[in-house]
Amino acid sequence: ACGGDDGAGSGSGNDDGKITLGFAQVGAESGWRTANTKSVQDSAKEAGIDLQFSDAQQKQENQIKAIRSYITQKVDVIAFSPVVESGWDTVLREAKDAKIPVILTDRAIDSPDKTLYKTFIGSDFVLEGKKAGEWLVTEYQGKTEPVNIVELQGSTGSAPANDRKAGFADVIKADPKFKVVASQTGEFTRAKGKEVMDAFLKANKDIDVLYAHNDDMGLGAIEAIEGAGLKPGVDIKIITVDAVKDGMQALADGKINFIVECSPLLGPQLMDLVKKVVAGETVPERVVTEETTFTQEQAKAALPNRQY
Amino acid sequence: MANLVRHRFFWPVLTLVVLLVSNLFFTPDFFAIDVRQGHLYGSLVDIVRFGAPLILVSIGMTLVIATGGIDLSVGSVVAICGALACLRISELGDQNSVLGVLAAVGLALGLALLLGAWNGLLVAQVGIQPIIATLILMVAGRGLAQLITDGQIITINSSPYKLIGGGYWLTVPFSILVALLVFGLALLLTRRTALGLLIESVGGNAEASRLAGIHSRRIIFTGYVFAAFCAGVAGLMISSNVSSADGNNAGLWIELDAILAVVIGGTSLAGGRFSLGGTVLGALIIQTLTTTIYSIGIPPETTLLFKALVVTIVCLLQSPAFRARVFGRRRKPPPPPAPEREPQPKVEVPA
Amino acid sequence: MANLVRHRFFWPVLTLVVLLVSNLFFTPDFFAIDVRQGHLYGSLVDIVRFGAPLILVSIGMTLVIATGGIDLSVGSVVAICGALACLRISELGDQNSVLGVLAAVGLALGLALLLGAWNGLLVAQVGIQPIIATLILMVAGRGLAQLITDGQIITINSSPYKLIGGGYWLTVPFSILVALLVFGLALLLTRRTALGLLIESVGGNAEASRLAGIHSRRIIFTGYVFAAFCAGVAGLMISSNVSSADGNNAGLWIELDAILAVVIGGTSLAGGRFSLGGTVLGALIIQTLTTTIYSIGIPPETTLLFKALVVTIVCLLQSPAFRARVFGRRRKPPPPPAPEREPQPKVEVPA
Amino acid sequence: METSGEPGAILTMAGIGKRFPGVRALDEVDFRLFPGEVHALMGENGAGKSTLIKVLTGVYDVDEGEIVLDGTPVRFTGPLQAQQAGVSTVYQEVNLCANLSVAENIYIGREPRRFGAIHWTELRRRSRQLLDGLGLDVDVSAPLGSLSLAVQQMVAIARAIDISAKVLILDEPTSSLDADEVGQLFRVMRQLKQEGMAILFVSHFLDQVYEISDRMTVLRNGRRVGEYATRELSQLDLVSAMIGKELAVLEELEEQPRRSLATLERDRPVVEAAGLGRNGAIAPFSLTIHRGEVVGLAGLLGSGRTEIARLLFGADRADAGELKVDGAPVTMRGPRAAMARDIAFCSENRRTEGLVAELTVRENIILALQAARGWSRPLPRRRQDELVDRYVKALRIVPANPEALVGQLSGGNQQKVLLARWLITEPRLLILDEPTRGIDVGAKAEIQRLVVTLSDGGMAVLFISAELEEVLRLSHKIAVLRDRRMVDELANDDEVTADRIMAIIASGHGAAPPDAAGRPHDPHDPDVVVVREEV
Ligand SMILES: Nc1ncnc2c1ncn2[C@@H]1O[C@H](COP(=O)(O)OP(=O)(O)OP(=O)(O)O)[C@@H](O)[C@H]1O
Ligand SMILES: Nc1ncnc2c1ncn2[C@@H]1O[C@H](COP(=O)(O)OP(=O)(O)OP(=O)(O)O)[C@@H](O)[C@H]1O
Ligand SMILES: [Mg+2]
Ligand SMILES: [Mg+2]
Repeated sequence: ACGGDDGAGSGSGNDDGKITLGFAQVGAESGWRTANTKSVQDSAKEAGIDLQFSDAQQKQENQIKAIRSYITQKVDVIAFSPVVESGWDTVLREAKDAKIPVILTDRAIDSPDKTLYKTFIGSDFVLEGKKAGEWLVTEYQGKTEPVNIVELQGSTGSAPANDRKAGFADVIKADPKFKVVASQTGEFTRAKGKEVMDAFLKANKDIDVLYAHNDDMGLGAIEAIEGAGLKPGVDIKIITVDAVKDGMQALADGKINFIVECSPLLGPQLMDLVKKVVAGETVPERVVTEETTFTQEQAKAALPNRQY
Repeated sequence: MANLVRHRFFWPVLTLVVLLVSNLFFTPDFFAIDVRQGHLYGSLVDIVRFGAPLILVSIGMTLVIATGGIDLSVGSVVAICGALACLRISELGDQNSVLGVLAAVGLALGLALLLGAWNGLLVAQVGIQPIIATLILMVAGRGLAQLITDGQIITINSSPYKLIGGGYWLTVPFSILVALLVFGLALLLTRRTALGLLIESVGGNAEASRLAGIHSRRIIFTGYVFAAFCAGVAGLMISSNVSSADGNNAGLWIELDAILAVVIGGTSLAGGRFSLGGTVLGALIIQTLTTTIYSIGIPPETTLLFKALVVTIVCLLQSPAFRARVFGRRRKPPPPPAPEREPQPKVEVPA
Repeated sequence: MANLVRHRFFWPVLTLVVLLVSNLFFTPDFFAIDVRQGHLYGSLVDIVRFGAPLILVSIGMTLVIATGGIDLSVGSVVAICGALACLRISELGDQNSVLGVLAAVGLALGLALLLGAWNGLLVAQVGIQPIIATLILMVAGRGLAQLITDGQIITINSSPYKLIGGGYWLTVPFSILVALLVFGLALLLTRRTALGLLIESVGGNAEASRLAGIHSRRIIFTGYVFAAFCAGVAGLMISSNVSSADGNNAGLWIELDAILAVVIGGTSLAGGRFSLGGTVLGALIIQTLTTTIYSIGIPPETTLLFKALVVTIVCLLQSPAFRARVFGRRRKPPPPPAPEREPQPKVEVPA
Repeated sequence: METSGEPGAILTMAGIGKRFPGVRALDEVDFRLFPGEVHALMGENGAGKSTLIKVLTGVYDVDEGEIVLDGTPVRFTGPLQAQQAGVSTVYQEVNLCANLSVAENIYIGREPRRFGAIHWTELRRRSRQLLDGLGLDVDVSAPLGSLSLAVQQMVAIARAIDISAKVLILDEPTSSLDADEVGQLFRVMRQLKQEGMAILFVSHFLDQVYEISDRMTVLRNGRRVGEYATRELSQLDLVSAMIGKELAVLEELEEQPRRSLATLERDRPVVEAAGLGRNGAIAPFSLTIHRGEVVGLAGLLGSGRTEIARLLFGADRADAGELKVDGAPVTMRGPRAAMARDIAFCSENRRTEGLVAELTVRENIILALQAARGWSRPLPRRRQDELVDRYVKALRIVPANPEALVGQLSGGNQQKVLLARWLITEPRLLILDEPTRGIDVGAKAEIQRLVVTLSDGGMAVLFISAELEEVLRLSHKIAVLRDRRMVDELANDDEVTADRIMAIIASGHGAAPPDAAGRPHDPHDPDVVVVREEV
């Protein structure tokens, strides 16, 4: 069933022995995504893999089109970061029929047919939410007074937003003292994060914790908190996800308390997988990107060689 | 020859041809069409197939624009219809039941008509300006679609439904057939009956049309209903093609592409004369452009710039003022917003 | 009393008041304004502060719409200007150097003027229809902004720059002062000079204005340049407020909000008469609506529906036809898009 | 009055009232129309004639009163309903779709069909036939917007006539027609009358009214003054009924001395056109206009009078010849260039090329003056009010409210506003293209007097009017046009009569006028023929 050899040997237009990888990126909607793109591009170069790259501008349609064009071009491997979770069956079956292996990156798809793709490499957003919740539970261990939490969600309906919310809620629901008093979308942007947080601060007198689905919203919220005359990280504890450089800086400065990493740098891991797939080796069904969490001390240590 | 150049489709067709041919340098078998597994197969087929939803939406948009309006809500209608159909199908005991799928499709299209009627009501009866009236549904519709899908993506697995956007009928992609059908229907309705004339009259001068005894309101209303219907069909097609409904992203920005297609096709946004054929041509140009961007591998940072560049060129070529300055002195009546210095539009008639 | 009701600002003001008061139920000290750390502080202040960029963009949009055009590219201009300014500041040796910041701001605003001139050129000289002409920059501009920021979010740390969008001057948020300044400037330019009259005349009847000796093209051109300038200032404000530039998301959808603000404020999209005061009112309504959604805790899935609902109500109240039917028999001539006679009870509503 | 209306009348309107905000446009108006009669509706500008017609045909709601058509009380909700009930109307302002063809405009809403589809050839054939019947020879598939206002008016009339109705309403159908077309129209009207149609006719041309109408109803300030048999009412009585006082307007007009070149001191020319022309619009012509001189342009519909005006004003650009202002050659780059040289142009189509409907009377009046000053030097409000007040009074603009929206004024009053706009710029050359279109007798005399006063004060005037009498009365010099070429130029003296001008137009040549260089100019000289027409 491994089409690697077939694809590379007979079909491909480039017979120079170089592996061709078609990568269909979601878009360039955030700095995180750009780092992800860079990582893929750089490590492809390093690994000597010929990369065909496309940008779907956040549209599934576009991504499907891009994948189809890779099928037409007969690339050796297709990798993509699905815009949404579902609706991929047809195009993936086409790839399968053309004997081109597919690797999912960063976001999973929701299909009963696991044979449509070779493997999935990426973060586990539910796990990220859980990690955030777990830190909170530990932080407030032994305390009894209620903890008022406000949540800045990602773009409504997006997978990271859905999962990070669910994972977090799952962990904190065990203890009734945790109360999410307000939850609103900040659309993953700093400007919205600030605006929404400002409104939260006016509407809720007593906020103890802010949980933001990404660093950018958290950074925006910090500005709002400072504007209200409060100390971020002290008066209001802040948990965010991502660990981009700006976020890490804020963490190191004590303005954020905890960051769950969601690493975009899966390029090297991806290239490994690509080579293995082409060589016909078996690969695990699920590869989780190497990710960690950061406390303020860890951030100080990690900051100097942070790449993104 | 000069006649050819002056034909209103000359520049759009030229653009399309240039785009297609430029693909040939990157994909040598770009023009190849063959039959695989009983299906027509090839890049050209793909362009029409993927372009079908845009073609549909643009056809509806053309009629609305011809009445002097505009419909920003088509993207939301696309999302809503896809979402509703998928929801109903996902609730079916047997997702492959043809009757069940038909019922879901009927329901979704019925909702589309209703949404169109809402737009038509706001514009024609209440008198809210078209951009604003349809902006309301554009915003609310996204919310509605999200409510229907519950913020999730609904995935289905229904082969009858699959047919609409991803299936084949007599080797031809079904979506192409649907687009052709709607196009034919629109042509028939507007050119074989008086509807087209009435629309052009209302769009050209609503007040005069009313004084001439035309039910301007009814015509305008019909335009919006038809546009929503087209968008509904497009929504089914898009969701069927990916077997899922995404309330957030389905049909996003399609209104702008459709408006662009209409204008590239030579219909004025001021209303009045319209050309359905031109619109289809415009939609194909936009679709070919997208495909071209993928196949010649424009780097993502510059995709938008490239797209804008091509659109600018097409628009410039369509502009009489620009053509006059660049290609010679033949001039046409000035478009309304740039009135200065243009010669008067006097057509000579033997006096 | 009856006079009050018929004042053109009556319904917008009423909406604003209702929105504000309804906040009171959820946030009892909603109207409280106090001075903390030498800064004005309170929900009302926030509304104006966060609304400042929209107010700016809407003011520019008003003038463009008054000339009979529309500018879809303002969102992109917002993103580009913010990006350029932040890029330049990030390259400064000392980000707190006032001169360096001023230079960056000047450069960004200069670029804004240039972009406005491009729009104006396409519309007034080449004669491309405004929606399309500015759509080009809307698409290309996002690409440009991404190129400038290299797809990243540029973070800066510059207190002089911070002042523009997030700072205070004599206890008042600086952004409010800037918005006031631009508003005052626009008022002065259009109402104390003859510019307003000329704009209204061009928007009302471009050909007649030309024959009356008005440089219609020049007026139209100026409108786009001014709109881009306003958008540029808004872009600086937005990026300064969060000390970073986000080429992708800054100013997204702001053009639609601005158009809405203009219409709520009572300016017709058909061009002609305009009201800057009404526009500011409209922008404040939209911003209050957003704030209200946050503070009364509408769940994110339904915010869009809620927003659309309020906008629909405002638009209905602004519609003379609707008011006539609901509030009594006072009738006005119907607006252009709804050309038929005022609704008689007999007129069938095919819905 | 009983519900069945007046016995024998096809249409009875009783006690009709209509108010607009601030204006009582109709007040207790009664009106009767009988089959087989032409009934003239008379009144000053703003008297309420058009409003009465619009109220009748359902364009406006009636506030009060009763309308009985053919024995049944009616209240139309729109023009369509009126049309279906047998009332066919040509409204005052030409209301057609410029983007559609002539034929489409005539048949829209009632297209000939075959198998459910539009029968295009039939549509064109019938339109051509219909226009032939009105003596109009135009290409029926040409877009209407490309034709002159007069042709558009004829098309509108053709459309109304073709709807075989019981009642035909014509609101100022002749305002921009020439004698020829008016003759054609009257011929058709008489024929329809014979067939028993009732025709309601509105016009400010008293001669026409007396020629065609059987009875007339006079309105004043929205009230009915009376109903008269045309034969029994003298013109003088009619005018005093309309104006409300014994104004000897007509006598005054008769008395006005014929202007003559002899009386003019020809000092220096304001403009000199030598061989000026524009391909496809007007063949090269030469024309000199002196200070204080009134030059009239005579010609039939479409003969190119408007084109000459537009070239002199720079509204269109000339592609041949030379134009001198004050002896210095200039290229007119646009209206502003002309205005900078104190040239003003009052265009014939007030709606599309003149007024800005949603601006007020005051704003419309000061528009050109303000444009000339530039945006940065606004005309002080006090000065605006002063100027506007003066002209509202002088031209008797009704309502005399400078803050009323121009779009809500009656047709004639709109025309006065346009005229006022150019008068306040105090030009040295004033080009008047059909300045008296749709203007009532009183105001017309006023305007004519104004032209005389202005030219006596040294202003040069180029005067274009469909009414030859008016041209003859006012001009020192008359240029005659035919088929878009200037065929003759004559000094106006007692020898010059309407008949003689008509003869020149008919034959196509007269005594050749000297051109700018003083050399006689032969209209048939092939050198000056720049492609006459291309179809
Ligand atoms: N839509 C309107 N809104 C406000 N006032 C109006 C409107 N239409 C007409 N009027 C006013 O009603 C009065 C009668 O106007 P109408 O057009 O009936 O005059 P008319 O007799 O036809 O004059 P003319 O000879 O100039 O055409 C005028 O004072 C006019 O200003
Ligand atoms: N009798 C006619 N037959 C055909 N076309 C005509 C006729 N009269 C006018 N036209 C059209 O109208 C156009 C404009 O005429 P133009 O305005 O130059 O004439 P004019 O002498 O100013 O006439 P008017 O008496 O209407 O002012 C011409 O280009 C011509 O196409
Ligand atoms: Mg009238
Ligand atoms: Mg003329």
